[in-house]
This record gives sequence, structure tokens and C-alpha cells, in this order.
Amino acid sequence: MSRPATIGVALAVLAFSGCGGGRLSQEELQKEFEAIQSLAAEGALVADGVADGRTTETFVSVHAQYLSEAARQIQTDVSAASGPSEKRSVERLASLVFQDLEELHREPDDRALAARLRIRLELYAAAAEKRAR
Amino acid sequence: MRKIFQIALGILAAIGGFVDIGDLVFNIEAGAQFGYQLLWVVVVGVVGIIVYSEMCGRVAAVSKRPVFDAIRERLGFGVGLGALASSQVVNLMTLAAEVGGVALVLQLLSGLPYRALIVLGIVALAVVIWVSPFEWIERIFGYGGLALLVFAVAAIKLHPNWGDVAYGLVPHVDTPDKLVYAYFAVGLLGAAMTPYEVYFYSSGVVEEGWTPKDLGLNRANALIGYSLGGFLSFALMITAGALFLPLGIEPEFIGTVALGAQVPLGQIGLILALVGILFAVGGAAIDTCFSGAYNVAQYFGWEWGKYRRPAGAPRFTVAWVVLLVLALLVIMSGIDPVMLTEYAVIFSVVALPLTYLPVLLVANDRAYMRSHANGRLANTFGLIYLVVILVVAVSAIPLMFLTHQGQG
Amino acid sequence: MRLSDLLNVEVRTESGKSIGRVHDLRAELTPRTLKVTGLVVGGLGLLERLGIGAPTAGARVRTDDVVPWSAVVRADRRGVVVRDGTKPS
Amino acid sequence: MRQAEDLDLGLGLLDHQLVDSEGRRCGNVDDLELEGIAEGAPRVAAILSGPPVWRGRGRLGRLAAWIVPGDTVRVPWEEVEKIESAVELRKTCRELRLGRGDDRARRWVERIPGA
Repeated sequence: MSRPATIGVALAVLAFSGCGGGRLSQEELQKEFEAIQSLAAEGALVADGVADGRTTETFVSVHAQYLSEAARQIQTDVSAASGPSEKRSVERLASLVFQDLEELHREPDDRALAARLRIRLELYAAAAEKRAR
Repeated sequence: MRKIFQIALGILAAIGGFVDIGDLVFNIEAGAQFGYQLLWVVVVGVVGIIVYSEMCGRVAAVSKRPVFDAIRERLGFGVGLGALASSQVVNLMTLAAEVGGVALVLQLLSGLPYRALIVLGIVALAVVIWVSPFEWIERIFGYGGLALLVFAVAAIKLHPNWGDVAYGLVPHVDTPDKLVYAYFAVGLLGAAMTPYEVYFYSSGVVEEGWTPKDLGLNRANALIGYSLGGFLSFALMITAGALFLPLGIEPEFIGTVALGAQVPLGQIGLILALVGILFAVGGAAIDTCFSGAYNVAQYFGWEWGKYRRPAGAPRFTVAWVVLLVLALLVIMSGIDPVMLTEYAVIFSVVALPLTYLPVLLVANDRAYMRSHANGRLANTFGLIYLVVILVVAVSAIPLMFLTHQGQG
Repeated sequence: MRLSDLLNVEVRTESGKSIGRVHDLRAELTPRTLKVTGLVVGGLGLLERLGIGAPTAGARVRTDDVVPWSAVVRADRRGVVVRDGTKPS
Repeated sequence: MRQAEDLDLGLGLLDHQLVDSEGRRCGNVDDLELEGIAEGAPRVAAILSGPPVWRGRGRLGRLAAWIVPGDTVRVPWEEVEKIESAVELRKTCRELRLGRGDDRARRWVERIPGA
């Protein structure tokens, strides 16, 4: 194996070993809140497009699924680890965001639903942002 | 008329080569994290690629020697082989990332499963390369990639604070995350100056049989082509800075890039963005694939060229087919194309000096270049950028470590 | 003997003083032959190997880092021995 | 060929491209064979090309020679037409037995339609 490849593998291993298991620090939880805020805010943007009929069904369905999977990943990672009391609220927020994004993925053409999801996702984003500080 | 068509070579290299998945990822992420603060780095990167691609094109037109010939001649067998191995690893990573990008965009357009689209994408690329003449590939992907101009409109419609945008062109650091800032600066430079662009471009110059008469065209290609590429980088970063930064969105998906055009421009913006990304990334996939084949053929002295029929340069043909198959395996493993892109760009930065030093040396050799050797301007810029590249190459991997790939 | 046998080997005088390494061989190209005329040695020689200041580089920086072949006593892959008093500057 | 002129062998010949009389690329100058060193009148006798030649090219060369199969091809200096940025030869690669790897690969590639 060439040197860059070896370094690449080594780095990839290091990068992955950082996730999952173990105990979460305050700082790591903060990062998770930031990640949730990002996903919720992005979901709200997508939902906004649906509510106004300014996007395509396929795009919304596919992209919302990627976002929802990321939210679920956060939930799984955090629940697998131990950590301070905020850990619970990370889990709860992540699961709420996941559910809404999942709904957006399944009903990408429901404008009324999308309008409601947008408001909810914006609220989650704001809540996560507050916690991330 | 012929001239106009030939400028398309520059546009292909600019859109398909300049704006590839690396530029999309780093410009959007940098904009979302630092707003317009890093715009100046794009300028530095664009000037760098203009300087070196002009040099590579000139060397190729005058001496008929593409970049990897120069690398082996000047660095010798051993170091040259190291340069070959590292550039092939980076090429493969980049190719796999671009193929993944093509599949993701196709998925966002069609809703079909991702893995099926990877296979479809690879097959489509192979067929396009196999059957169409180079000029066609050039035009299809070059002009298709121009749909990315939708991001210029998007950036304007998002009403960025133009004062802040202008201030971004002045180098300044206004953040507590200085390391993350440095990481993105390195990534943006790497994305702008990716070496496969010059491998591809210089080989194309030799294939087209350019002579010193075409040096004006070479200069125009480098200047116009890469400036256009830089303009698109600006548009992407401004879009992200105006839309994603205030909302705290950290872009992790190709779809997020397209969202940047959908929010201000609606459905038409979304479609144009997806089509533009598809063509830019697809064109870049072809460029990287060929670069890999060019490099290995040139290092070992094999016959090469895509103007010949595939059987005219058999080992070259085998090389690009093998690269496509390897890329298929890499991306089918399920690795995230966006993350792979980041690794590819950062590693390419490490390999930069081994590419650009020999070019600078050869461009000064009058036995090769006769009266077309580097002038004072090209040498001054060439040397300045060599220093920049060295600094960036040394700091790239430590920065990636320290910032967890820009996560802080 | 191959070119690669001589590249990078150490150059010593008969009395054993090292004067550097062989960075390149200078040759004279005529229509029929390619005769080796000297050794490119020394710090500047290294730059020459990269193409800076070599005869082909147009601006010939200097030629006094070339040891003429007439000064070579013995040359093989263990090293090159040149007559005493030979020194590239 | 041009008039008598100076040429540094490592810089101006070694690792350069070989091009045959039909303009086909057919390998690199992997090493040079020298003659007449003992007699005090050394000259280049031949160009050497092919994987086994890499053995003389440092550690990576030895490794590469060990991995890649192939034969040494010796091109006598008399077959050299001209030295430009590439080394141009007087005969075709088939006559000089160069570029056989491409010939072997061609048999496979030719089977694919459209090749």
C-alpha cells in the first residue's frame, strides 16, 4: 500500500473511532445540539418549499430522507453513550426532528402538512440553538 | 470559428475541472461556516491555477511533453514513482467521489435507489467515453455545467450584504476558530488547484497537437476558463453565506447545495442547480478518470491518447477502465461521497508540490522551451505559489486532524 | 556499466579526500556518438541535475563544477576516484 | 542530429520518452549502457528500457522491477535519430522490440466492440 493510502486508512480509523460508545462530554453534547439545529433548520427550508409549491416532490422526498437518517444517527449515537443530564434532551430533540423529516420524506406533496412541519422544525432548530450555546 | 470551439476546451476544464465536487463541497461548507470571509482564498487559488495551468499548457504546446513526463524526467524514477502512486490514490478517491456525486444528483432527480444509480452512472460514463469523440464530451459537459450559473442569480436574489462580500476579498480572520478557518482555507486552495486539472489539460494540449502558435489560445483558456470557475466558486460561497450561515446549517449533503438555489429561485432554480452539478461533476469524473490513465501511461512511456481509437493506445484504455471499476468498488462500499471528497482534496494538497515543482523547472529549460521559457512574471508567480503550496502541503493533514475535518 | 551505477556515488581524490557526489554525467553529442566528457559534482551540480543552470538551460550558470573525464582514475559503482588536486568549486 | 553540443545524461536523456520512426510512444529511457570507462574514453553504447532495468533505479525501482514482469530491451545508440524533448528512434518499435506490452494489451482491447 502506498503511503497516502496507509495514512488515509489510519485517519479514517481514527475519525470513526471518535463516534459511538463511551461517555459524552459537555462539549460533545453541544456539538450534537448544533448538528440537530442544522438538520432541523434545513428541514424547515425544504418544507417551506413544499408549502409554497416551489420545489419538486422527488427532491423533497430523497433529500428529507438523507436528513432524517442523519437525525436518527444522532439519536442512536447519543443513546448508546452515557453522559450528563442534557443527553436526554439531545435524544428527545433528535427523535422529534427525525419523525418530522421522516413525514416530509413520506408525504413530499402535502402542502398543508409541510406548512405545519416547517413551523415545528423551526421551533426545534431554535430550541437546539439555545441549548448549543 | 475553430478558435471558438477550442475555447470550449478551456470551459470544460473550467467547469468540469475547476468546479467539481471538491469545489462544491468546500465552497458551500466554507460559506456556511464563515460567510464571505474566505472569498479571498478563492482568488488566491484561482490565480494559482491560472499561473500553473498556463505554464503546463505552454510546456505541452512547445515541447509536446505533458505534466507527468516532466515529473518523471525531473524527479527521477523513485520520487517520480512516489508522485505517481500518490496522485493515483488521490485520483481514485476523487473519481469515486465524483461518481458518488453523479449518483446522488441522479437520485435527487429521479428518486431511484442510490446504488443502482451508481452502476448506471458508471456505465453511462464508460459508454460516453468509449463511443463519443472528445469534442462531443467537451461540449456536452462544458455547456451542461454552465447551468451552475444559476447560483450567481441565487446569490444576488438572496440579497447578501455586499459590503461584507467586498470585505471578504480582503484577507482577514474574524473568528475564534482559527484552526477551522485555516483548514477551510487549505481545502479551498486544494479544491481550486487540484493537480488532475493540469494533468488533464496538458495532455489534452498534446493530443490536440497545439504548437507555439496556439499559445495565445492557451493563455485565454487559462484566464477565461478558470476565472469563470472562480466566479462560480464565489457564487456558491456567497449563496451559502447568505442562506445557510444565519440558520446555522452545516451542509453535509449534495442536496443541500441544490437547496441553495431552490430557496431563492424555486423549482426552476432547483432543476438548473441539479443539472449543473450533474454535468460539472460528471465532466470532472471523466477528467479524473483520464488523468489517472494519462499519468500512468506517461510515467511508463506507454502509448496514450483518447483521440486514438481505444485499441490504438491499449494499455491506456485498460488503465481508465480499471480506474472506473476501482472507483465503482470504492463508492459501492457505501462511503459518504462528501466525506470522501474532503479526504481527496486534502490529500491532493499534500501531493501538489511534486506536481508543480517539475513543471516550474521544465518551463525554465530553454532546451525544451526555446524562446517560450518562463518570463519574469511567470517565474515570480510560479515561485510565490510554490512556497504557498509547500506551506499548505505541510499543514494540510495536521489541520485535518486538529479540526476533525473542520468540525472544530 | 550503467549510468545509474555512477549517479550519486561519492567522488574522492586519490589521497582519499571527498569532493562530493556524481550528480550527472556531462556528454558531448555528435552526429554518431555520445561521448562522456565529465562529471557534474558539488552543490551546484545538484541544482544542475534538476535543470537549473545546466548546459541545456540556456543561462549556463557556471561550468567549474564539472570534473573533466581526463581527471578520472577509476569509476565504478563503489565510487569515483579522481587525481589529486581536482576540485570543483 | 544537431552539431556537437553538451548534454547532461541524467537530465537530458534518462527517464525521457522513446518515440519510434512512426511517432509511436514506446517506453522510456530507463537507463543507459556505458562503454569504454576503463579505457578512459567512455561513451553511451545503448539505451536500456523495460522493467528489469528499474532494478538499478533505487529502492522503489527494485520493488517495481520485482512486481512488474517484462524483458530488458537494448536499443543500440546507432538507432537514435535525434534527441529533442523525447528520444526519437530510427526504426519502428516492432523492429526494436519495444512497446510489446501495448501489443499484448491490444489483443484484449480489440475484442471490445468499437475499439
